[in-house]
This record gives sequence, structure tokens and C-alpha cells, in this order.
Amino acid sequence: MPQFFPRTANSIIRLALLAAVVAIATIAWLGALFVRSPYEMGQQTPRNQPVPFSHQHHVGGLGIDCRYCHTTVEKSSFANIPPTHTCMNCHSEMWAVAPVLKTVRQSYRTGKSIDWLRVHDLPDFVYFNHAIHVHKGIGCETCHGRVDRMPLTWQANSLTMNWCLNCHRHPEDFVRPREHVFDMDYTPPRDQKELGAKLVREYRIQRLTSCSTCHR
Amino acid sequence: MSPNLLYAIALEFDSPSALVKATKSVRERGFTKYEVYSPYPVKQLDEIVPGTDPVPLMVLSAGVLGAVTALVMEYYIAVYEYPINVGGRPLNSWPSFIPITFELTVLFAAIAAFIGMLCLAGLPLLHHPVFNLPEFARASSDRFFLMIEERDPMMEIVEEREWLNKLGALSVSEVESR
Amino acid sequence: MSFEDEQRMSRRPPEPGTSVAVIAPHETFRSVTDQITSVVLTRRTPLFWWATFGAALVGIGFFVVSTCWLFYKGIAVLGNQIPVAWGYPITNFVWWIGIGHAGTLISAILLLLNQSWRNSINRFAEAMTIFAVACAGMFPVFHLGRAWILYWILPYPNTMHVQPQFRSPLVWDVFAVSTYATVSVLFWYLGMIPDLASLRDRSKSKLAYGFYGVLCLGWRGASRHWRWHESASLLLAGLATPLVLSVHTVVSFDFTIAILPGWHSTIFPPYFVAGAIYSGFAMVLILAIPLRAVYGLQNLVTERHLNNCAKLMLATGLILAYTYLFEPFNAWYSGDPYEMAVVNNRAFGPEAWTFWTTILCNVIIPQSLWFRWVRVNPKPLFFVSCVVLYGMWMERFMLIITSLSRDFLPSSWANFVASFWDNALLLGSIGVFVLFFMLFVRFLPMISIFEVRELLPHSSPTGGSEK
Amino acid sequence: MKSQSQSGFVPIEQLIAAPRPRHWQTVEQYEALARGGSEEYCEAEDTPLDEVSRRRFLQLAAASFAFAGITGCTRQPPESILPYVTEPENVVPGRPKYYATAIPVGPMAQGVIVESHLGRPTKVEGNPAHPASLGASSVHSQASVLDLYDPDRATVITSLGQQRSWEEFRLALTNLLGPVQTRGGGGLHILTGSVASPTLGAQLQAVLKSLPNAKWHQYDAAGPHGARGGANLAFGRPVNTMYRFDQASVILSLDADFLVTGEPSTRYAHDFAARRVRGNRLDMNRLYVVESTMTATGGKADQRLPLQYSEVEQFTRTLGETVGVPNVTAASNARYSEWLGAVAKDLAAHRGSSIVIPGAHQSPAVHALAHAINAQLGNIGNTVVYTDPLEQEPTDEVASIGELAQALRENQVELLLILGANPAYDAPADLGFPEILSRAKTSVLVSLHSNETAEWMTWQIPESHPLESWGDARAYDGTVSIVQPLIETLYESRSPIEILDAVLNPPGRSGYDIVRAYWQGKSGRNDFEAWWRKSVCNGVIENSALPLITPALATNWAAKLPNVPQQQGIEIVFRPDPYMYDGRFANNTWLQELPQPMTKLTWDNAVYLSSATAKRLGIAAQHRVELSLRGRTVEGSVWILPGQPDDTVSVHLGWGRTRSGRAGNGAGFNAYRLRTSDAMWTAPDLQIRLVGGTFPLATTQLVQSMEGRALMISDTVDRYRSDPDFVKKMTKDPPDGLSLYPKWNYTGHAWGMSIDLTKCVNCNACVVACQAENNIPVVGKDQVLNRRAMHWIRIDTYYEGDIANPRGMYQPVPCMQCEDAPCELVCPVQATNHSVDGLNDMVYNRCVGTRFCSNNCPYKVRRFNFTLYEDWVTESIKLQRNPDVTVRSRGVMEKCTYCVQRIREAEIYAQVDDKGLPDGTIQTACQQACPTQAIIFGDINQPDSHVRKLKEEKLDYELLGELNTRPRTTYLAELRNPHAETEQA
Repeated sequence: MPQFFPRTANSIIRLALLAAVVAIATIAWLGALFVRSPYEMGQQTPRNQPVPFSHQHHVGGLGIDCRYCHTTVEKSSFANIPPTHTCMNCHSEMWAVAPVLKTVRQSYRTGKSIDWLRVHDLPDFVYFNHAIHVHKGIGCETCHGRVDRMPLTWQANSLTMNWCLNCHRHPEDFVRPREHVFDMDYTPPRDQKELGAKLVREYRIQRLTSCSTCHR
Repeated sequence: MSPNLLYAIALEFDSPSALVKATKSVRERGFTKYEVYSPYPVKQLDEIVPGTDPVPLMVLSAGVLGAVTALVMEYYIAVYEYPINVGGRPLNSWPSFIPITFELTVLFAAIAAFIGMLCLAGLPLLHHPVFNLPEFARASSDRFFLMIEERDPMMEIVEEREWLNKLGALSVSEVESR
Repeated sequence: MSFEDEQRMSRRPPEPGTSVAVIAPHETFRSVTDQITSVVLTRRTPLFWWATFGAALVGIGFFVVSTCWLFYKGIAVLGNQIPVAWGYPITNFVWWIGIGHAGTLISAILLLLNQSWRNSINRFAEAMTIFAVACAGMFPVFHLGRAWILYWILPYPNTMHVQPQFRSPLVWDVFAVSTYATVSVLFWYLGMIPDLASLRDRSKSKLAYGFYGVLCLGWRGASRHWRWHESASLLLAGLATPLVLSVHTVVSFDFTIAILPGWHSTIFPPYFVAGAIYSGFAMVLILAIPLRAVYGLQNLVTERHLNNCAKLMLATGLILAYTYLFEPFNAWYSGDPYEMAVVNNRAFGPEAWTFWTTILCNVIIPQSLWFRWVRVNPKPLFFVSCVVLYGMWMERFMLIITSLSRDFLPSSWANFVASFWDNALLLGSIGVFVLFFMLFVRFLPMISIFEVRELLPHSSPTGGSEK
Repeated sequence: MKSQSQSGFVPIEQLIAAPRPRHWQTVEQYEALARGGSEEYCEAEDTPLDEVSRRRFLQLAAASFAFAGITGCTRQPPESILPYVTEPENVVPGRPKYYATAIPVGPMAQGVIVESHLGRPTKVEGNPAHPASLGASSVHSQASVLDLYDPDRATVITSLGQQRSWEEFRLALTNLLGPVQTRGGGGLHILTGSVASPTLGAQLQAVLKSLPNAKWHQYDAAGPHGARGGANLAFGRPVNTMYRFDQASVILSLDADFLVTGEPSTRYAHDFAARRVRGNRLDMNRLYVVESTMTATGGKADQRLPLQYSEVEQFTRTLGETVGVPNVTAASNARYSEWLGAVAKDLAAHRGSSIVIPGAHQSPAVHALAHAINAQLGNIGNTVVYTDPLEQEPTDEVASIGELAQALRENQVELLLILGANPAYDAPADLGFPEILSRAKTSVLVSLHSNETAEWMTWQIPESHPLESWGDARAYDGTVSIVQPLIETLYESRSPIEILDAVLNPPGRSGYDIVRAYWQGKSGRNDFEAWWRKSVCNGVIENSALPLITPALATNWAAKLPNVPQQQGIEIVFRPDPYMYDGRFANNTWLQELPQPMTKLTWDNAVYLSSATAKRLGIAAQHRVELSLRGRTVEGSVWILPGQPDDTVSVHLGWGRTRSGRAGNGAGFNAYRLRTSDAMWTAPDLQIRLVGGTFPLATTQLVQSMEGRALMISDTVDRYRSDPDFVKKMTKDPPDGLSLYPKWNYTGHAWGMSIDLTKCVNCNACVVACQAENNIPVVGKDQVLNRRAMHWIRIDTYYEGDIANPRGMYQPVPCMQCEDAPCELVCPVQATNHSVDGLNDMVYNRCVGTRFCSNNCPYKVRRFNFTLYEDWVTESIKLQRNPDVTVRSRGVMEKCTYCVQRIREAEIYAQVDDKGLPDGTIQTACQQACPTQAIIFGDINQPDSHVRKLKEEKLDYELLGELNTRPRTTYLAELRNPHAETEQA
């Protein structure tokens, strides 16, 4: 069969080979991007809660301290989600009949817990402890973002292991004076490097990257 | 047929010796643009047919590249990316890094040899004028071809063309450049 | 070629360096090409092929069922336990990878050594290598507790900053085996390109022409191409030679790096390489003997080939025997009580049968290869090869279980008991191998045509081969 | 007999259907609950359960992720948080709370402190303030929490198969009691175990007072029958005998396994070990053991004499005569007379500081003689002390159950009330149980499980577990603990005292009111409230221990001694199982899979034979044999027990249950079938017949010899005295600089452990404690047979010396936390590596399961999840899990990490609460449970730490140190104190 292949076959086969290579590379690259994407990490997406609770209003607007609701944040690994009772402290008086708070009142009446949706959710094999981080001068905002500007709360950071390690390796870039831990609008000073270094010494912050620091 | 449609004059032989002899004389005659086709590598042609062999250099450089890549990767990962105490061994336990270095050296070099050869030969190339010649099918079995390409300046001289017929080929045919 | 001719040739003393005994005298470029290409293109598929192919499919059945069950239920379906945490899968892995080695040895080392006789067996030997490595590669995956995160063994930029641990021989293994597989495939394919061209030019149907036309990348056989082709082949051979040695060395590291008595030994690398080649040649013969009979290739794969392979088996077998002898000496000389205990346990412990089977299959029976009659007669040679192949599996099995089942603390001693699925998986992998090989025989040139051409007397202008 | 596996558990409908548990944390809340202001509490307390199921749900989800690969490329499923509605005061979510209570086993209880996570009791620890615990805990205390969550518990009140309500039952009860009362209680029979609980006892006495014709029977199948008989024989009155091992220089055990079996063993082991290492180990006590089967105590003995059960009595008489007990004579036996002489001399040499302790199950004669010998040796008041009996009504229990059987046979029983007992299973075989139970007109069973007896009853009431009900209990010395619940009853269950209260003063009060009211009256204090709170909070009632008494030997007691039994043929000996006790723990998978001390058997009991006897009978291990005794037969599997006396078959009671639940059913064989009321603990003329075939027994240690390797170093105290460095000479540690690489040095904490082999008595409490703390799954018999048991710490038990009478060697082996760990080196994915403080971390979520680390571990302490062993289905089991430890999935390696979760928590809160980390703040689970404090954990970089001091001792050595793994866990070689003279004898 003389000259079975047309002249175009040359370009076709070469393009095909090239395309294969490019395709594989692209897929790998896109995959890598995807697993790091805010979407995949569940970042920046406000969660719909049974009660449309607004940190923006309560923290930003009314200026309620984090610890008013998250009572155990300084004492325990778990920062605590406020019991219905805490809501009713105020809402038995104000907005006492607002339809938006129906669920809360119902919960208070029936004693059934409000079913909040978890926003910051680490895998079960990760053991994070709020108390120690707060104690060492890591601000709420450092991990949770400007909650005071969130009408509905979302996850501000990726919470990947990389992200954790970044701070565990360079605490001096993130640590702040203890008195500012609960400030939402704290802006690190220009000399954060020096201040950080100083606080790291003062608070005896260790650079803990052992596996058992978080995985047990 | 009009000459611009011509790709080359094909001389067909049935033995390597005839081919070698013909190629020698073609070369001595002063032809420059010719190519020889054989069903297996004929050693003697290497001296006759001009051309260099850059494959070894490619392989060497790729091998070096592989070695460096491996060492850098292992050192970076073990010492910088996540320095961690494994069984009380130092971070840079270089003796343990040797095997992978070797393997990557070989891997890179081998791939270079393969791809290098294809690139040099301009393969893959499915369509080529020589395939226009029906007899060429036997070039991969028991026939030997000497092709003097049309673009060879000597081809414009009619005598030279006729001279080719006297080289004792089984057949002399024209290969179209379709 | 007639039976008488065969007798004559077998009686003729072999003349090393000459190709006369390698290929029957009256063969021509044409005849050679015809014979080999016709297997693929024109001849009708022999019953033998269908039978073997069917058998292979049964094996595949085993393979599929057992792998599914394995992944569904976990490693628990195998015999593995603590202390014997490695059982069949690793044995099979080492066994298969070892088998592969003969192929590379023939195609690479013998090429460098100018052993031109290898030209007519290297192609299917290389194919054997590739399929064997493929089978080998599966087992480390099967034996993982969580195979679905296998890729954690590879270095890649991840969101955890955690990477492979390069002190672990298992990581070396991953690199060694994948490199080995890649290089083997490249070498195999590179060598096949000109032959694919032959197939292309001789195929009658459009489909076949297109298929082989694309596969051979439009090979024309131009002298420059041949030059680069040859130098690439030689370089690949030069690379494959240390590679093949390194691969089984690294495999042996899986054991020697461990501190286990009976594993932690410096003689393992040479020992393993020798064993690998030993089993590899056994497999080559097991494949070659039926093929040449079925496809009437006796004049291409001649008794000289059988003879040489057998001799190589004998040689590597003797190296192995030496290491078997040396192990007890090593233990005794080290004065390490645990080493001595293991050696003693291997020979006389509860799992001694594995040891003695190994000795019988790898040392005693192969001694028959001293007799030329055994070496050049297909039937006995085939038998010996099978024995050796089994023996080599048993050896790896013995090395693994006897050391693990009785190491340092008697409190943790326990013997290994294989489960049904262990055997099913091994059988399955054999099925996979045969299936691949049968497809190769059917659709690709099982003998390197252009290299055989080089063996023909008139292949060189000055007459008579220069090799 | 098929084998069970916990992973076989499936969710139980009743469990789902059962009313929502009502949790609460503190007494105050409980009272609020009781006051009826309950709603907020009980409802608010819903959250813990949801919290739990939420956490577990994720773990379940994790399984499915596993297949997708737990990496960046898996999204977590949406997860919800359910906060309280009103938060109980002093609850800090994320930090556990601890409550004191007590776990009764038989008549005696052990004081414990229970860890509770948001209302879920998860872990039981000893109560340092409690005399029977001193901070340590028995296997039963440790395992009790699993019993609480046992998915096979009885969950609803039933009558003849119909589910009934509590109200219906009370109605029925009043109707039944009506006629009974008219007859002054005639026809009312109450069967209980031995009752030591003051409240329950008082209730029973009250019942008998108000209904004089009613009958109260007590029967504890594994109780100390011989001891009661012996006391009556010797003193003419019941007494409670206590031993002070911390003051005893020479101890002679007459068939007593006092270090491991029975409730006081925790305290006894503690005292024994403390005394054993006195004076820098040079002033060592000496333990002689004469016994009729190989026990952990026997293995620990400095000198041991295997004798048949009947010979022990002979031996005791001779000893009595030798030490000069008046009017005791005996024919001496050449076989041991010399040995006995030497022992007697040694005892006499230690007047007042020696102990002769008879086994609880030995014959009354032996007990009586022992009392006399102790008196003769002047031990009474010093090392042996007496109090009034713990039981409210000490009775001859065998006779007592006999009377009940009698009454049943004669159809005199109108109403039979069984509280916690299980006669259908464990009553003497000659009394005609269980069939005769059907002769009771009405019968009511109160029990944890719907057990063998249940199927003969007209009513069955689920019994509340001690961890979910109020009560009180006595320790071995009489000290009373208030039993307080950690969790609202999981099911429709009642405690015995609540039942009796319903009988006494209908409609009955809550357990809390009953107990409180009783003690209000009993204590008669005006500051009762404070006293009550203190008592409940501390877990012990101050000076409630029974006063010491000094009973006098009855005149001519010796004359009343029965004749020495003549042993004929093969003798069978019944023993309570160290773990199953009388069978009540049969469905506890932790105890089922807990290796027996000397044989390492799990999931089965066995027919123990000496190798000589076995050879003679042509029987080998795991052969199935039929034991027949007076026409009664059982089939069992044989195990060859080194040190077992010849012609003696010993069997453990408490196995072969048929209605214990999925784990216990069919495990082992039921030895009660051979046991008759006249031969409760031994019988002659046992017939053994091979029935052909074998039945596999699952042991976790196949080889029990050290193969001549210096793994467990043990020598005499004299050797140590003469050559203090002998251990260092025996072990060759490789010189520094042997390695190609430099040493890795650890600044800051460097955690380490020291295990004192002299102190380990092989009680296996550490093993259960570890299992409870670290969510270690149970794998089931088939997997144990496949060598896949999961225990992170094991006690290697070796035998040394003559197989007829060997020494036992006990070596606890957890992960050694090697500094140059071979396992880490070979892990391809860094799933195991070192933390800054030198722990050998195991990162489950990184493990891909190559199992290379296990191969390369010379100690073989790594365990692999060959398949999904964790139970991710059974709701109730999930409640037990420790939330601080990852629940491992299939295909990952796991191992001991020195309870790293405890270390990290302690480190964190030490900083948060700005308090330091003094030595001893962090205890590993095994250390905490260990009765003898054989395991000590701490910081070896801290100059004055306990562990450091121990490691500096001359007896300190590394296991397999020559491999240069540089383990952080090291051992103190065992010292023994054999008596030169008896050695010769």
C-alpha cells in the first residue's frame, strides 16, 4: 500500500503526542489548584444556620466580647457554643417576639438544642486546643478572620496543615499581646517582627511541629 | 512527469555489498543529497554516509540533570520542608539518599536516549515521499535502496542521471514527492 | 528445517563467536522476515494459543475476584499477621521482579558483551521482563493497609508539608521499580520500531497497515536513523545494565536494612541478583521451549540458545548454592545468637520444609544441567526450569517467613499460615502475566527481525557476520 | 463452640428504642432532678449524647473518606453542634470531670474514680483514698465501664415475654404481696449473692422483720465458702480475716492466689510488693506457695510446692504439728517433709512477722488450721487481723441455696425474688436447677442481663449497673463507699435496693433517697448534709472500717477437724476465673480477650493438666476431652499447664454461658455442671475421656520459654548483695560512637519509663487499663488465633526451670519508645517518627499500612488493623470511647505512645493554668492501674524524677539493649529470695 498515510497524518500524530503531554500536565495542575481552592476548603462560604445569627451585629455593632458566649475559650480545648439560655438573657427582653428568633424561643421552651451548623471543622484525628492558643497570644481574628464583619459566619482560612504549620514555625509573625487577643480590629504594629520575637520569649512560645502535638 | 513533482531517484539493490559499492561511487562522484535505506544497520555505511551522532551527549547531560534533581529534592524535603527526627538519624542522612539519586540518573538518561533518537530522526513521520515507491515496501525485508534526491545540484546534469543507471541496481525508479 | 538437520546441528560442537550455530544455514533475509511476521499477520492462530489464552482468562478470574475481596475486606483475608506482617504479597513481588531480570540481562548485558546469539531471544525476553515487572508492581499495592493513599509514597507538593521518608527502602523500591519499568519499556519499544515497520510493509489489511504504521512511527530504515537507533540502543543497554543490578539490590535492601536476624546481611544484594537471573532464565526457557515448538522457530531459537540459557542457569544456580552455604557460616562467624538461631530455625524449625524445598529445587535438581543432554533437550530442560522457578518462589517465601516468625522475643513467635486468597492472588498474577504474553505473541514480532537479519552470513558486505 | 468478635456487634433495636438517657453531672443537679424541676436538666442533658453521636458520626464518615483518601481532596460532611439549652454549672465542655464511687464484685468493693466526658463515664481509675485501691484498680474495676455500655444488657421490663412498664410491675407486686403478707411472709423467698451493702442488708433484714416467715437465701457461687466454714470451725463464729503483707517477712500461701484473684488482691499485691523491695531491695520478704494449680502467685513464689488439693490439708496438718499447734497430729509425708520442715523453721524464725494464708476455696479444715498456726506463730494482731464479717448475714451459702431448692421442690414458693443471682447457671448441679425454678408460683429476676435464669422467670427487671445507680458497698476491711451514678440509667432498669424498697414501702423511692435516708439514720449526725457530701465526694465514709477483734480459738476445735480426705484417682479442682469471677463478666469482651495470667489464653477456659499426667493419658494440648464426675459430664479442650500437680485437673468456673450475650455465649465450657453441693471446690475420681478431634484455644503467647535468651533477668537477692553489678555484667550495651551518625540529644522533657520486674505480679490490670484509655478494639477469638490481638501492652509470661514445678517470669512489654527506633527508619511516609520530647509518635492518619515498621520492631509491640476492628456500629459502645484518642480505622498501624494524649493535655493545662509539671502529674494508664506500682513513668531529664532515680539503679537494664535501639523504657531486673534450706529440700 504505497503512501497509506496522507501528508496531514504527520502533523496529526505529532499534535496528538503533544496534546497528551499537555493534557496530563494540565489535569495535574488543575487538581493541585482544586485541592487548595477556597471552595474545596469550604472557605468564604457563609453557612446557613437555623437562626441567622450575625456576628457583625453582635460583635461589630453591639461590641459584645467573644467570651460572653464562647465561655470556655480560655479554659478548654472547646470554645463552647452558647446555650440557648445565653441568647434569652437579652432576647427575653428585646426582640422578644421577633419571628426571626422563633427557633431560639422554641428551643428555650421545649429544651431542645438549636442545631447549629459547624463552620470551623477539623478532622477527628486533629486535636486543636483553644485555651493554649489564646493563652499564648494568638488572636481569635488570626484564625477566624474579621468575624465582626460577618453577617453569617464563614470559614476565613483554609485550615490546611500547611496553614497550621506556617504559624507553628513562625509564631513571631502572628503572636499579639494577650490583652489584644479578643480585639477584632487589632492591626499588627510595623515592628511586628521585634514585638513578635519579644512576645515569643515572654510567653515562652515553643515552635511545636511534632506530630503528636496535634495527632494522638 | 514534471521534475518539481520528483522527490528522488531510487536505486534498488538486493545485497548490502552492492549497496555499499554503489553508495561509495555515488559519493566519490560528488553527490551530496542522497540517503540510503536498509532493512538492518549496515556497518560500512556509517563511514560513507555523512552525519554525526549527538545521542551520547544528550544522555550524559540528562543523567547529570537527574542526579542533581534527586539530590536537591531529597535534601530539601528532609532538611527544609519538614525537618523531623526519624529514628534518631540526622536530617541529612545522605548515605540513604544515594539509591534514589542513582535511579533518577538512569531514568532521565534513558528517557533522553529514547526521545533524543526520535527527535534526531524526525520521527514520528508517517507520510514520506519514499513510501510513494511501491517497491520500497521491501526495504524493511530484503531490499536495499539508494535514493539521490532531486534537490541535489548534480541532479540537474542529465549525464549524471544517466550515470546512475549504470550502477548495477536491480531497478532505477523515480520517486514522486506527493 | 528437517529433523536430521537438527540432529546434525545439535551434534556439531558449538563455535563461540560465530553465528553459524545460532541460525540455520539456509535462512535468508526474506525467509526470516516471513517466518516471524507471518506469525502475526498471515498464519492462523494455533490451538495452543487459544488454549493458553483461555487458561490465562481463568487466572484473570481468580485475580479479579481475589483483589475485589481483598480491597473490600482488607488485609485480614490474607495470612499476614503479627509477627509475620509480610507474607505472600511481598514474596510474589520479589519473585516477579526477579523473573524480569533475565530479560534485561539478555537484551542489555549480552548486547554489551557482543553475544550475538541473544538476538533471536531478546525480544520476547524483554516482553517477559515488562509483564513480570507489571505483575510485581501490583503486589506492594495489594499488601498496603490503605492502598487508596498509595500516592503518599511519592514526593509531590501537598497541603500537608509531609513527604516521603527517603531513609526507607520502600521508597527506594518505588523509584527503582518504576525506573526499571520505564527503561524496560523504552528499550523494548525502541528495538521494536524497525520490526513494526516490517510488519507494516507486509500487512495486507488497511487496519493492520494503519496500526503498525502508526506504531512504527513511520520508520524508513535510513542509514542515519539506523546509526542513532543503534547508539541509543547501546546507551540504553549501558544504562539498563547497572539498573538491573541496582533494582534487585534495592529489593534486597527491603530486607537487609531491617535489623531482623536472617535479613540483616551484606550478602543479600549479590545473592538476590543471582537468584533473580536464575529464575529469569528459567522463565525464558519455560516460554521459549513451547513457542519454538508451536511456531516452528527451531531454526531461529536453536538448541544453542537453550544450551546457553541452561549454562547461565547453572552458573547463577551455583552462585546461589554458594550463598546458601555461606549463610550458616556468616551466622556462626558473626557469633550473633539471634542469627544462629534463625539459621538453625530455617533448617530445623517448624517451617523447615520451605528451606529444604528450596535446596531441592534450587541446588540439587539443577545439577542435572551439568549434562549436555538435559541442556539441549527441550522436555527435561523445561522440567528443570519449572522446578527452579518454583524453588525461587519458595526461597523468597522461606527468607521472609522464617525470619519474621521467630525473631528476638520468643513471646511473639508464631508461624505463618497462608489463606486461600493468598494463593488465589498468586495464581491470578500468573494469569495476568500469561494473558499479556499471549497478546504480545499474537500481535507483535516475538523475535527481533532486524537483529536476526544481522546474524545471517550475507548480512555484511564482506560476507560472514562480523559479530 | 463458635467464637465471637466484637466487630460482629450490630445495633440493637431495643437500644435505639430505649428512652433517651438522662445525664447529669453533680449531686446538686440530681437533687434538682429529683425535686421535679427536672425538665431543664434531663432535656439539657440530651446534648452530651448528641455530642457523642456527632463525634462518632464523623468517625463513621471518616471510614468512607478513607476510601476516597483522607487528604486535601476530601471535603468534610456538614457537621452540627448542639449546645446546651441551659448549661449546668461547673461544666467545661472539652475537659473531663471525675467522680468517686465504688465497683462491687461479690461481697467486696473497690473504690474508684471515674472519668466522665459530658456525662459519659469513659474510664475507671482507682481511688487513692480507698483502702482496697490506693489509686490502683483491678481488672474488674477497669472493665466495669464496658459492662455499663454492654449492648446485650437487659433493657426492658418483661413478663413472660411481654414488655411491661414499671407501673404494671408494681401493681402485680402489690397483688402478689397481699396474700404473702397475710401469711406473714410465708412463701416469699429472696435469693441474693452475699450481701455486704449496708443499705441492702438493712432492707433485707427489715423485710424479714416485717414478714418473719419470709426466707432470705444467699448464694455466691465463687464466694469464700471454705473461709466461712473455717472461721466457724476455729472460732465458733464467723470472722473476716485480713492480712498485712506490708509487715510480713515470710509468707506461706496454702493454695491462695492472693496476688491476682479475688477483690482484696489489688491491696494485697500492693503491700506485698512494697514489702518486697524494702531496704533498697536487700531486706526482702519470702513467699512460699503450696498450691493445687499453677497461679500467678505460685509463679512469683520464691519457693513453690505443687500439691493436690487434698494433700494441701494433709500438708497443713503436718505444718500445724511441726510449729506446735496443740492437739494437731498428722502422718508426715516423705515427699515434702523436708521442705515443710525448712518452711516451718523459717516461719518460726519470723514469729509475728509471718503469714500463713489459705486459699478462699480451700477446705474449712485448712482455714481452721491456718488460724491456729497463725495464732501459734504470734501473727494474730500483727500480720493477721480479724474483724466482724463483711456480710450482713454470713451464712453457709451452699446450705442456703440447698434450702431454696428444697422449698422449690416442695412447691412452697409463692413468690421468688432473685436479686442479681443466677442460680440456673451457677447453682450446684445436684440441686435440680434450673428446672425447679418453674415450681415457684411467681418469680422475679433482677439482673443486668437476660441470663440463664431469666427464661424460667415470670418477671424480669433490668438491673441498674453500679455506674448508673445509687448504693453503698464495703471494702475488704469493711470501709464503706457510697456508690453514686455517673449517668442516668440507660434503660428501664432498677437497682436491687429500689426493688426492695418497692416491696417494703410501696410505691418505692428513688435509689438516691433510699441510700441517703439510710445513712441519715445510720450516721445520726446533725451536720449530716456536709458529712454526706464529703462521703460521696471522697468515695469513702471516714472510719467506717470494721473494728478489729481478737477471736479466741474455740475449745477442742481440733477435735472437730474432719479426717484428712484420702485422695483417689484424678482429682478435679474448681477455681473462680481470675477475670470472669463466677461468670458475671462473661459478656465483657475486654475480659474475654484479656490473656489469662499463666496461659495467655483468651475467649475460653481449658482443662488444665500437668504434662506428666497428659502424657500418661495420651492427651495433648487442644485435644477435646470429656470430663465425667459421678455421671455428670462436660466437654472441654485441654491445655498443658507447667507446674500443675500430677493427677489434678483444674478448671475455671464462669465460662460456657448460654445467655450472657453475644460475646460470652458459647465461650469456654461450663464447669458448674460437674459441681455438686457436697463437692464445691474439689472432687476425686474424675474420669477423662478423649472424644476425638481438637478444639483450638486462642493464646496470645505460643512460646513460653525464653530459649536461653537474657530477656527477663532474674536472680537471687543474695547474688545482688554479693555482686550489685551483676546485671550490668550480663547485658552488653553497645559502646557510644558505634553508630555512623551522631546521637540526637534531647533538651527539655525526655519521657521515659521504668518497669520493676520484681514488683510485677501478672494481674493484667495494665492491659485492660490501656485498652480502656486508648480505644483499643477487641478482635475476637478467630483473629486472636490469627495472631492479630491488639493489646498495646502485654505481659510476656515465661516459665523457667523444671516443667513440673517452674518459676513464672512476668515481663510487661509496652512500646519501648526507642531513641534510635528501627521502626521509624523504614516507614516510607513518615507515619511514625520522633517528637521533640523523644516519644515514638504514631500518626494513624498518615499510615498507609506497609507494616514494615512491625517487621523491624524487635519487640513486636506494634499492632495492625488488618480489617475494621473498631465497632463503628453499636451505639452504646461508642459512648465508652475516649474522645482524646483517635479511633483507628482499617489498615493502619497502632501502638503505645506513653498515653501521649495525657502528656499533651497535661503540658497544655500546666501552661494555661500557670502551674508547673511536677514529677508524677502525668501517669500513663498502665502505671495508674498497676497495683504494685511496677510501672513508673516520668521525665528522665528531670534530675530528681522518680523514673530517673530508678534508671540509675544498678538493676536497670535495656531489653535487647545490644541492638542499640536505645529504648526509653527500661527494666529493673527481678530479684527473688529463695531459702537456702528449702532449696536443697
